[in-house]
Amino acid sequence: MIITVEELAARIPDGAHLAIPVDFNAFFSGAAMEVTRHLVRSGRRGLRLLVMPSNGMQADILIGAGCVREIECGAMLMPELGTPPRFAEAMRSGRLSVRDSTCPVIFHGLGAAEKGVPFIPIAGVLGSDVVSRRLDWKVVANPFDAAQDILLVPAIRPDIAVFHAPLADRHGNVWIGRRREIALLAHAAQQTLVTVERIVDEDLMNTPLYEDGTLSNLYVHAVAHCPGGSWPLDAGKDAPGDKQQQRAYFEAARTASGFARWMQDAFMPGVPA
Amino acid sequence: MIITVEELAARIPDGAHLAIPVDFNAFFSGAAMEVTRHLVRSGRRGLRLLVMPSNGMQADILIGAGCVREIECGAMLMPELGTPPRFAEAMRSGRLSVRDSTCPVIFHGLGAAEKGVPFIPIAGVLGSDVVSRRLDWKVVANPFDAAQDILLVPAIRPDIAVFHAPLADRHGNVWIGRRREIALLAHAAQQTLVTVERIVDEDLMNTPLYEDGTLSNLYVHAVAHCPGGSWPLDAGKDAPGDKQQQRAYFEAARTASGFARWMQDAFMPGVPA
Amino acid sequence: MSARPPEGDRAETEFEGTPLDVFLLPAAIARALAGCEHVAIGSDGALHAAGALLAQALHGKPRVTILGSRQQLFFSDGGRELFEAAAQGRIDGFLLGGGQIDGQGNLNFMGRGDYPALSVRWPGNFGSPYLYSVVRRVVLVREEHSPRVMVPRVDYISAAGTGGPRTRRTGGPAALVTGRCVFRFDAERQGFALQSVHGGNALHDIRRETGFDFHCDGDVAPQTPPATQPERELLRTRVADALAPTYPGFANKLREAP
Amino acid sequence: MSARPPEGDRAETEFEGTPLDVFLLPAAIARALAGCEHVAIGSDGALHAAGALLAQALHGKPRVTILGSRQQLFFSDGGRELFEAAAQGRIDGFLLGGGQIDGQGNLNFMGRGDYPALSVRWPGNFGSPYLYSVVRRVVLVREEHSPRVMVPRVDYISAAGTGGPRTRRTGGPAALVTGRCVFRFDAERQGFALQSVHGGNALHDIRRETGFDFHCDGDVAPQTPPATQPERELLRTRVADALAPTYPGFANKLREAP
Repeated sequence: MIITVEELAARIPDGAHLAIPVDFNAFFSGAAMEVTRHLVRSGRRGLRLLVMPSNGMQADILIGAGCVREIECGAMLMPELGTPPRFAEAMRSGRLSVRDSTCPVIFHGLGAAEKGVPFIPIAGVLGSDVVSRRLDWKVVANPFDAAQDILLVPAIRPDIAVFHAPLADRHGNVWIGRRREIALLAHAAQQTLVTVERIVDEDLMNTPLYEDGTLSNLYVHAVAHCPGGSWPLDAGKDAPGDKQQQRAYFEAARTASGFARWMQDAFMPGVPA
Repeated sequence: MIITVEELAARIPDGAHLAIPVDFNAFFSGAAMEVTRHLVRSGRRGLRLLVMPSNGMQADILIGAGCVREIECGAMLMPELGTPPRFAEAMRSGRLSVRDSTCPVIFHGLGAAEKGVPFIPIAGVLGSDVVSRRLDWKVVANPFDAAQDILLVPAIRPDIAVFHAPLADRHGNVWIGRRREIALLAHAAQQTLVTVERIVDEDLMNTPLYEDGTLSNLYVHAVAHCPGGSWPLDAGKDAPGDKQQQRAYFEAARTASGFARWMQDAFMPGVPA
Repeated sequence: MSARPPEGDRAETEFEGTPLDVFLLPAAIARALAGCEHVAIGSDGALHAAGALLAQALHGKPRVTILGSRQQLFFSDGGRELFEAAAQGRIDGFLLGGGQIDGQGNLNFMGRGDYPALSVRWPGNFGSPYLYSVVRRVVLVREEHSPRVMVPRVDYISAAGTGGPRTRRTGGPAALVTGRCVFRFDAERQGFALQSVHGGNALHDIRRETGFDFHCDGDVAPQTPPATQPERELLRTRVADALAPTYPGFANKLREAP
Repeated sequence: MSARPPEGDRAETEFEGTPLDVFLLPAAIARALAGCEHVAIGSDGALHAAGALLAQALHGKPRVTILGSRQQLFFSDGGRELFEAAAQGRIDGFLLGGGQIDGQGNLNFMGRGDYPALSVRWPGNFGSPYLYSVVRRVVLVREEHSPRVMVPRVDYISAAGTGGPRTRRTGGPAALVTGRCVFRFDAERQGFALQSVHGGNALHDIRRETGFDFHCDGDVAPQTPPATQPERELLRTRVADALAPTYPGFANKLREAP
């Protein structure tokens, strides 16, 4: 259950349908950046990325490094900065297939997988061009009120979910606190891989109060101990993000060469380009 | 926000669609028995009871006292004892309309209300007589795979949910710990009324760890301080249930006169029959 | 999900079969759960839990989740998580009973008579219509093996044994363990086949006490193997210890059995 | 849900309108949110938050939930709870912008050009297609009021202003607050009507800078009332204090404004 981060990254094969949570949050970013680094370093290719429900820097690095074939997203944004530059460039050049969605559809699609049903209805959204562009969604007459149309969206069942959390125990139970949408992601995915700041000896599922915010190891396939594993994004209050490097990345990644330089100098120093 | 239990019970009118959680659980029963007592005492009538997803003694007392017109349930059981006697008798005599369901359909129906959609699909269940008996459910061809049928069940949106919890704060935030299905109930219901063992001064939504198991006051309309409010059922480790009275009830309630006697002697002493 | 027999039956008469070795049914259940990764136990399912925990003690799996037990509860998301995890395929073993069981594997938890005008009302469906459809291997356990339980056709189908061509099912019955014998469920024949009889029962006893037709290879049924010495030892010790917090009565019964 | 203008626009040119009193837009937003019980603010929505918090300071409501702020976050169930609470009717006020806005109230958060071959890509839809349909009163806020933002027809409809006869909607646009004026949305006409112009703008300025048709009563539009003295005081003190943990820059701008 407890493995190294190298072993953990090796469990994500080329072409995997890989899900990651939004990497900007009031509690902790959730971004498994150390895994991202290993995926880039080992030249992972053809990933189909699902971001729940949006993402910024983490997805942009994977796209910039050529690991990603397709992305499904509610939006892509680096907060306070703008559209992630490698994403925008890859979309423009046609190298990246973008399945634009909307945030609640991603939550609902994962919710359908969580319930083991092939689709789920969702309120609203009708009239948006996202509906006419997504041929895998269906507008039907509401079976309970034929006068009304309703949007049905298919279940989203990623091969693998990966995220970084503050805390796990040796049994693989992972404390996620109030970021309960990460539990949704783990419920919907076939496999869940987690890096954590800290591993404790107590059984988190039987520790008062901690147990309330803990994802059971029923859903967790491997945990790696990886302090600082979200850098330059944050891993909660005790591991604040590096805003300066986020901004430096945003500026550098406007060009391919700037991206390559930032990756070598800041993200993977010592690794030959 | 903080009111008396009398005021709280008075907010449940005759004929209300009233939802209660299962009254038997490893963490705490959740049964607002003091509210039950007030409803009986003030002669509430015509309640449409939804139990999430099953219930035992609490619903049986309301039925025995004539407060309930209709019940929707996945099952009715007093654990280690058997079918609740007043429920069985009322069903036999035809005084009670019973909408038999199955536990996951009740969770799914509340989940549809939580998502603001009119219906939701559910895995399995087909072939059961519960499907042919429930005319408000629909079996349709799966719009994403026409070769397969799937069951759709309507949203369940109770007027009022009522339960007993260990802890609340003065803002009306309620700690429910790992009983997260109670949050589902509150999300689905129009109004939520809660009695609690203890009220604290801290803001539970901003208290580390407590916040992970806290239902926001966004969903809570009133809280009453009511220590022992689940008796003779339990309110967690600090307020264990009275097994002897549960058994005494089960035996007494096999007859209408036994029920009346138990109510007067044990449940509402001092109240004229 | 309650797994115990409907109380209506207790109120009618107690089942009087051959007194069984207390270790026999747990051992038979453990064998029927072979290969499962994760078995969930409905509340009030001491015998089921004993079988699943014995399998775990013997083979290192399945993982066992006992609903209603704080200690062995792996869920943190309330009651609905059981059902969702089952549909996700994260629970591949479950145990069910039934006030009536018929030869197509249909189960009745609702009551005896013409629903809704039942002559006896049992607790109701619980999650059976759903879990029976989605959990890969459902082992049916019903100690009372008599014509009033094993019926030609259940009065009410709580949970259907098989689905039609338009019904997607990922689960269903695997076996039926009774106080007299073990049936396996033959998915192709859509019915039960006798696998073994417990000591003291012959094939004709089983036929007499069973209201439905079942398949049997030949004229003599093999004997259900008694619990082995290691199985008995594990049931008395590790399994009893694990059961004790939730089912102290049953744990003592195992500890004190000869 | 991010509420800030798409960055693509920043990269093109900065909007050069009449410099506005820093208190004018928060005051106008506060008025547009009148009657709301609970307003949610997308992350990066300092101006929106100032408006909602001013309304709260003045009237005791709405409740204000600022996403991305730990302090004012009422949700405990992860990101999806925002969307579920909105569909439950527990959020009746929201604020949205848009890289393009047209006269039917359609919003474009996706980009400029012929999707998917966009000439400029903005972040994307976020939750706009959904929240615009389910939140009773959505106030649109876009400081840049120019023909390239206020267009005859958006290049891509992220969120539709109105629904058809078969579309159940419980929400939609209520008003559009810009750097030049305030429009209210006229549901019957399915279009905007000019409500007031900010100091320095006349009706013909609005017509020139607006790519879509809008309704106007008469030839002269009333002036947008400036923020009152109590409003200015509240914005400098209570509102700035509440904003400071999440939006320190904007809080200081309010505190230091003349």
